[in-house]
Amino acid sequence: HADTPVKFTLDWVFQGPTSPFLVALEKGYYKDEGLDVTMDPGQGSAGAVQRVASGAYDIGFADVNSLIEYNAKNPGKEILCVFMAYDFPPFGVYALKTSGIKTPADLAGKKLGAPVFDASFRLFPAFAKKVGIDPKSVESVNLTPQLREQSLVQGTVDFISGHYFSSVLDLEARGVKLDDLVVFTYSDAGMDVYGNGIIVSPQMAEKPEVVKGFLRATIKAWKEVAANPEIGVAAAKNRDPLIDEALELRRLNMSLQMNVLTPYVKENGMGDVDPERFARSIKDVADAFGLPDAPAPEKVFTDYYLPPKADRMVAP
Amino acid sequence: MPSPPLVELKNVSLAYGEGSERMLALGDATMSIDDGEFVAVVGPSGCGKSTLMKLVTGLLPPTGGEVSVRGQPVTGPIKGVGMAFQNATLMPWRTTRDNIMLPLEVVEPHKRRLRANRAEYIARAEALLASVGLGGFGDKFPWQLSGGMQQRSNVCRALIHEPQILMLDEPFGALDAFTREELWGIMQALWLERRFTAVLVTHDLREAVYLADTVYVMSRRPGRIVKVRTVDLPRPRTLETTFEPAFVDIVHELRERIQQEHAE
Amino acid sequence: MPSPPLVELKNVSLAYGEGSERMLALGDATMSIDDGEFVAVVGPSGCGKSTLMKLVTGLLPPTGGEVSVRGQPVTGPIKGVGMAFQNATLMPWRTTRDNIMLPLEVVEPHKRRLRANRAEYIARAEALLASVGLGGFGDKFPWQLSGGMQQRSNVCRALIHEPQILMLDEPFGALDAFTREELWGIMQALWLERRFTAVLVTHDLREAVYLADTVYVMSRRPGRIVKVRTVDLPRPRTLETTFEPAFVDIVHELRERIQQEHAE
Amino acid sequence: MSALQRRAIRLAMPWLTLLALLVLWEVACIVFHIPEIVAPRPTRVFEVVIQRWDLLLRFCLETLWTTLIGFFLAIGFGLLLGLAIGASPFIYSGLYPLLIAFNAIPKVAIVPILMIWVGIGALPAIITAFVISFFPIVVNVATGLATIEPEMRDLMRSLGASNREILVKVGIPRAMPYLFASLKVAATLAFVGSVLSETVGGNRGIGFLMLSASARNDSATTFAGLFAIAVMGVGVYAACALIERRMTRWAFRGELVR
Amino acid sequence: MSALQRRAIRLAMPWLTLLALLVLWEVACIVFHIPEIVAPRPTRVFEVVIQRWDLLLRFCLETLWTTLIGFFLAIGFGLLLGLAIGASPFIYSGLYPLLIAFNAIPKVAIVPILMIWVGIGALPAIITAFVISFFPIVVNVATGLATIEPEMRDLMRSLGASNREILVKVGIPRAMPYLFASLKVAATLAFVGSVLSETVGGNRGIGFLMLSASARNDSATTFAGLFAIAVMGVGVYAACALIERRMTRWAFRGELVR
Ligand SMILES: Nc1ncnc2c1ncn2[C@@H]1O[C@H](COP(=O)(O)OP(=O)(O)OP(=O)(O)O)[C@@H](O)[C@H]1O
Ligand SMILES: Nc1ncnc2c1ncn2[C@@H]1O[C@H](COP(=O)(O)OP(=O)(O)OP(=O)(O)O)[C@@H](O)[C@H]1O
Ligand SMILES: [Mg+2]
Ligand SMILES: [Mg+2]
Repeated sequence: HADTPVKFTLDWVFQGPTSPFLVALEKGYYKDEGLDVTMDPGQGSAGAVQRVASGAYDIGFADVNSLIEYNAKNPGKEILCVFMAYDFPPFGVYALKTSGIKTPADLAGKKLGAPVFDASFRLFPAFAKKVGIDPKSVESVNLTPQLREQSLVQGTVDFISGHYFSSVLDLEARGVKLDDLVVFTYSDAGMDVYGNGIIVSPQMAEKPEVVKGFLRATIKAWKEVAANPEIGVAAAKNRDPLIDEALELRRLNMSLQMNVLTPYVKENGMGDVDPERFARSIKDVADAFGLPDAPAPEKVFTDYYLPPKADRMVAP
Repeated sequence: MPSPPLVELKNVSLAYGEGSERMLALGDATMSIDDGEFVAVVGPSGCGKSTLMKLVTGLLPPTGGEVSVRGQPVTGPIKGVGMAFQNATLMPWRTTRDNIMLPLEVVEPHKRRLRANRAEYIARAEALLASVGLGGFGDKFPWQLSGGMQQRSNVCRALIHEPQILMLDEPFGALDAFTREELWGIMQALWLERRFTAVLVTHDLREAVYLADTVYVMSRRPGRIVKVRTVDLPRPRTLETTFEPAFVDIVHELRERIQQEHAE
Repeated sequence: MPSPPLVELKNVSLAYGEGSERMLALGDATMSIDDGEFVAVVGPSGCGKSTLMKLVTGLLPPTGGEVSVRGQPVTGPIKGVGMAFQNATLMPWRTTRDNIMLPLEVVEPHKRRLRANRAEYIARAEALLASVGLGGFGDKFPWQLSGGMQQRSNVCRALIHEPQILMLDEPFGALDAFTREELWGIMQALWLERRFTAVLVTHDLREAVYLADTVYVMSRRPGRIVKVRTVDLPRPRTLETTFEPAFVDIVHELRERIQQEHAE
Repeated sequence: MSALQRRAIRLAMPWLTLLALLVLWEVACIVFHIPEIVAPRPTRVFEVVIQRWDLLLRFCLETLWTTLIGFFLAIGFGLLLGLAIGASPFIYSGLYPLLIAFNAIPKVAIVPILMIWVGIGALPAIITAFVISFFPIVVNVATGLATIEPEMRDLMRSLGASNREILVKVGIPRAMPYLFASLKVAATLAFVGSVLSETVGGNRGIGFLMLSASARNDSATTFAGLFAIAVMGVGVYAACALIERRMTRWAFRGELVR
Repeated sequence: MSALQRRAIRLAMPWLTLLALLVLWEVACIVFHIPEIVAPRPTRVFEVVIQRWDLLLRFCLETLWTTLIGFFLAIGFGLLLGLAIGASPFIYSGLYPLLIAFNAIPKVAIVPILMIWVGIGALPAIITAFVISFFPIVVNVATGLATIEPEMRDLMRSLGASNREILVKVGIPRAMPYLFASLKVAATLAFVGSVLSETVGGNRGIGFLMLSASARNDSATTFAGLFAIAVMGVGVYAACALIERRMTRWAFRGELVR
């Protein structure tokens, strides 16, 4: 019989951190599960959520905080996250050492530049509260991703927000060493929100076999990539022949270390959430986004589709 | 019993523009044209002759009075007309041949027959062009023709579909005397053969008398019909006819009436 | 010693188009026009009269032979010309008055003086319009004028800047006999007063003889000058002159020469 | 049908079609259960418009004036360059291909670079509006000039007019109908340009408002922004059409559209 | 200057200006120490073009055919709608404002919604190219029709021609110079549209290539993509210009540009 077609959207272009999906596709793991997966790059997490919500895509890879916001605003039409990929978020803000910013408190009254749909930017108010500054004292400017790092270098803005593995590497490409940077990651500030996860459309949620198969195949690939990141980069290279392998390898390693293979994951396996922490993070997010009421955790995440813990131990 | 007139104008007036721009071009025209009659209209420049032509063919609705064709009041452009406008208005994107073949593409029954009988129609167009001295110019574009040549093409275009009513607005004004007189002959021959109804606007009184059964003289603007002169010279008329006293008399009579108009 | 000719054409020929499209419009024209001379050119339709006008004024470069003005070979449009083209080419975005005032905006010294003396120039334009019977039509747009009225405006535009060389290409073709004869008188009076050089293309031999000092007769296309006839009738000529035997003789002589051309 | 009735219908038509469209949209949303995030129902959008009236207006005005400045610059320079291209074969052959090349490039790719050069704010929005709306004007003016009847040119040349005079007295009036046709396109493109620039960077204008609304999954506000842009576009168009009727009446004297 | 020399200069001009521009750019990059990430030197871009020749070509072809399909659809429907608008005052007043409104809306805001409806791939690119290049054609064709000389219309009416016949025999040929003017604009916009759609979603075409290159900070490749689009734009323009010369020779008979 024919394979079940599945349309899958990423949150961004094909890069090292998302290469496990490509590995699974390339090595036929999805096919082995009876799935015919097509994979497209995306335009940010909000877009990925919209694509899945509208039914244009069955499964997506998106920032769970975006999902929380969507679900809060669309009660009764919730989209579920079925797999948490980034146990720790890659969120952070970055400034040049030369700007004189030393501690998070110095950010007050400064100018922040970031794309408005950037998750770090959206969560900045929560971060600001955590570090004890008034988010309103910070002037923010919308900058398309191509502009963000360049604007920091040129001094158009005082600091920027973004994914760690994007901004640090982009700044490096513009001649700014990690040593010249002041980095405040949100997790360092005690903001333990979650990062990206796999989300499924309501229609897809009704086909547990498909979702479960998709997760099994993905985890298998993730395990291989964690053990051997080069195969991830190779898969990305196959898909987009122009990428710089060395750079993507670094990006992938960064994301593996910081976001994926956290102590919690090493202990409990990849994909699940700590219920208590998750509930707390939903509150934080609802606060930062100014949502009237936070959705219940079970309206955002479910472990229903997850394979047994033993199968989810991805750390090498 | 005489047949009812083909075209009838009753106290027709026409004003261009509206409000303060309003200007009476045609004052009060009453005329009736019989089927198969050849009518000429003469009058000073700007008196409303071209306007009259447009009224007769239904291109313009009168502001006063009534125009009727075959007893029916005219509400839109009437059928079976071939009109040579005062300005040639040839289409610059068509060759001369294609320009004069335009009516064949629009007017029934030619429209229907054109595709199948293309060669025959092209031959007809070429013959017509040759008869007015434009043989070999079919492939030229109108803007490659001289003024007089454009005017002759314009006449060809009005003739090619053998209309029942032929309207000619100063058709030979840009031609030399000999070409012009030759075309009179051709026009008369055509008329004698087909007996269409024709209205000719001209400033050449000899032309009017040579070709027409009836000559209408119009007053200065706003135009009225001030004289109707029947020309009962026998047909076919020839260039010799134009030197006969009867002919010359009519020309003089008309000339005097216009002069009177002009002197006012 | 007679003054050297103002305009001189030596074996001038002109062909339009290139390659297989090439067509000789003007065969071999040789003529010389004196300063202050009134010249008329007659000939069959399509023989190259309008082409000749464009050659004389330098609008077209000849393909053969040489055109010189005041002894200088012509390389581009010459100065001090007023030209009434065969088609009126009035600008549809200007009122009639603004149309005939166009040369004042372009030609020195009027251009320089126009802004300061606007009222005076407008009066001049109005007077000119009135003299051709278009008084009160200055505010109309050209497309609101009849054919003959457009033609008269066209002549006004050629006159208003008092050019030294006046080129008239069938200027009165669309006018009735009386208006036309009136304009002959006006034209002659102007000429007598200002003694400009004029070239008139016409199909009306009486017009040619009435106005011109010299009449050139052209052959069929490709045009050549086949006859040059000096008209030595005394000035000012009047309408009575046109009935005098001397006048009629010249007209007949020209007529015969053209007929011969036509018969070929 | 009397002339008056015709006129009334003509005036009512745009509103009727608009209404029909909105009703259709509303019904489609309800019947097909279209999620609000994909396309909010018009009534929802109007709700937002009424609620956030002041906010929308403020952002709109920011966009409007940058757009208008860019648009006017485009008219000025477009006319000049169009005349130059129409008048000189060398400028034509030297510049036209480059202009085409530049215009085929999506401005999205250029605007970030522009912002690196000139910074963020109103200036890049003005420049983008200018750059994007400039080209249709050039093309149409140049075509208007190139299609001048040779008879008109001969007339001017016979008067000894210089090329510049021919351009001014014949070229420009003759190119007017072409110019106004292009202005309709240019006006809409100018809005596209300034809004584009606002979404790429900065924190002003309706583009920024729409982008941040869409980042918040607030699609009703995004659509309210779209509506606002559309309304402004129609406003500028109406102004152009009005001037067109006054300035090129001669060209429309025989309008099929009466 | 002989006619031959003139012609040679005319042919060389675009290349000369292009060369001048590139040299200027190169020099500016070196003199002002512009980092490659902001604007790579042209020589760098050409290096990339030569290195990645096959890849660029593949992506270009994908873009080219989607663009062309969209462009041809735009010509077809644009002509039809332009004729309808030019021919009927009711369609004119009913549709024109809506068209303007729609066109003032930045397509960036529409394309994601479009993709939700029709999915990702060539189809949204074709539709975007179509939608964006459609409007200039409509406007220009409608203007061409509206400025028909009344004399021509009278001539047709005197022959008893129907409105449709007037449209076909006079309207369409008369609107051709306007149509071709708009095609130059529409062709460039079609590229903007398809590339835009490719950057919004999908993994095909030069737009995707540029997006992923810019996400990698590989600005030389991004610019190589821009160059490629520009070249394709000029190619399509040249084709249009060629057909224009054949089909509207009558309108250009007195060209200022000789
Ligand atoms: N622009 C042009 N291109 C090609 N051929 C032309 C052009 N203008 C005129 N001709 C040709 O040149 C010849 C002479 O034309 P011209 O206009 O000089 O005649 P004309 O003597 O003024 O005739 P008419 O009395 O009919 O005005 C004609 O055969 C015409 O076809
Ligand atoms: N479209 C128009 N708009 C306004 N007025 C017009 C229009 N057409 C003609 N007129 C006016 O109507 C009057 C009569 O014009 P018409 O063209 O009928 O004259 P005509 O007798 O044909 O003159 P001619 O012998 O000069 O051709 C003129 O005074 C003219 O100004
Ligand atoms: Mg008339
Ligand atoms: Mg002539």
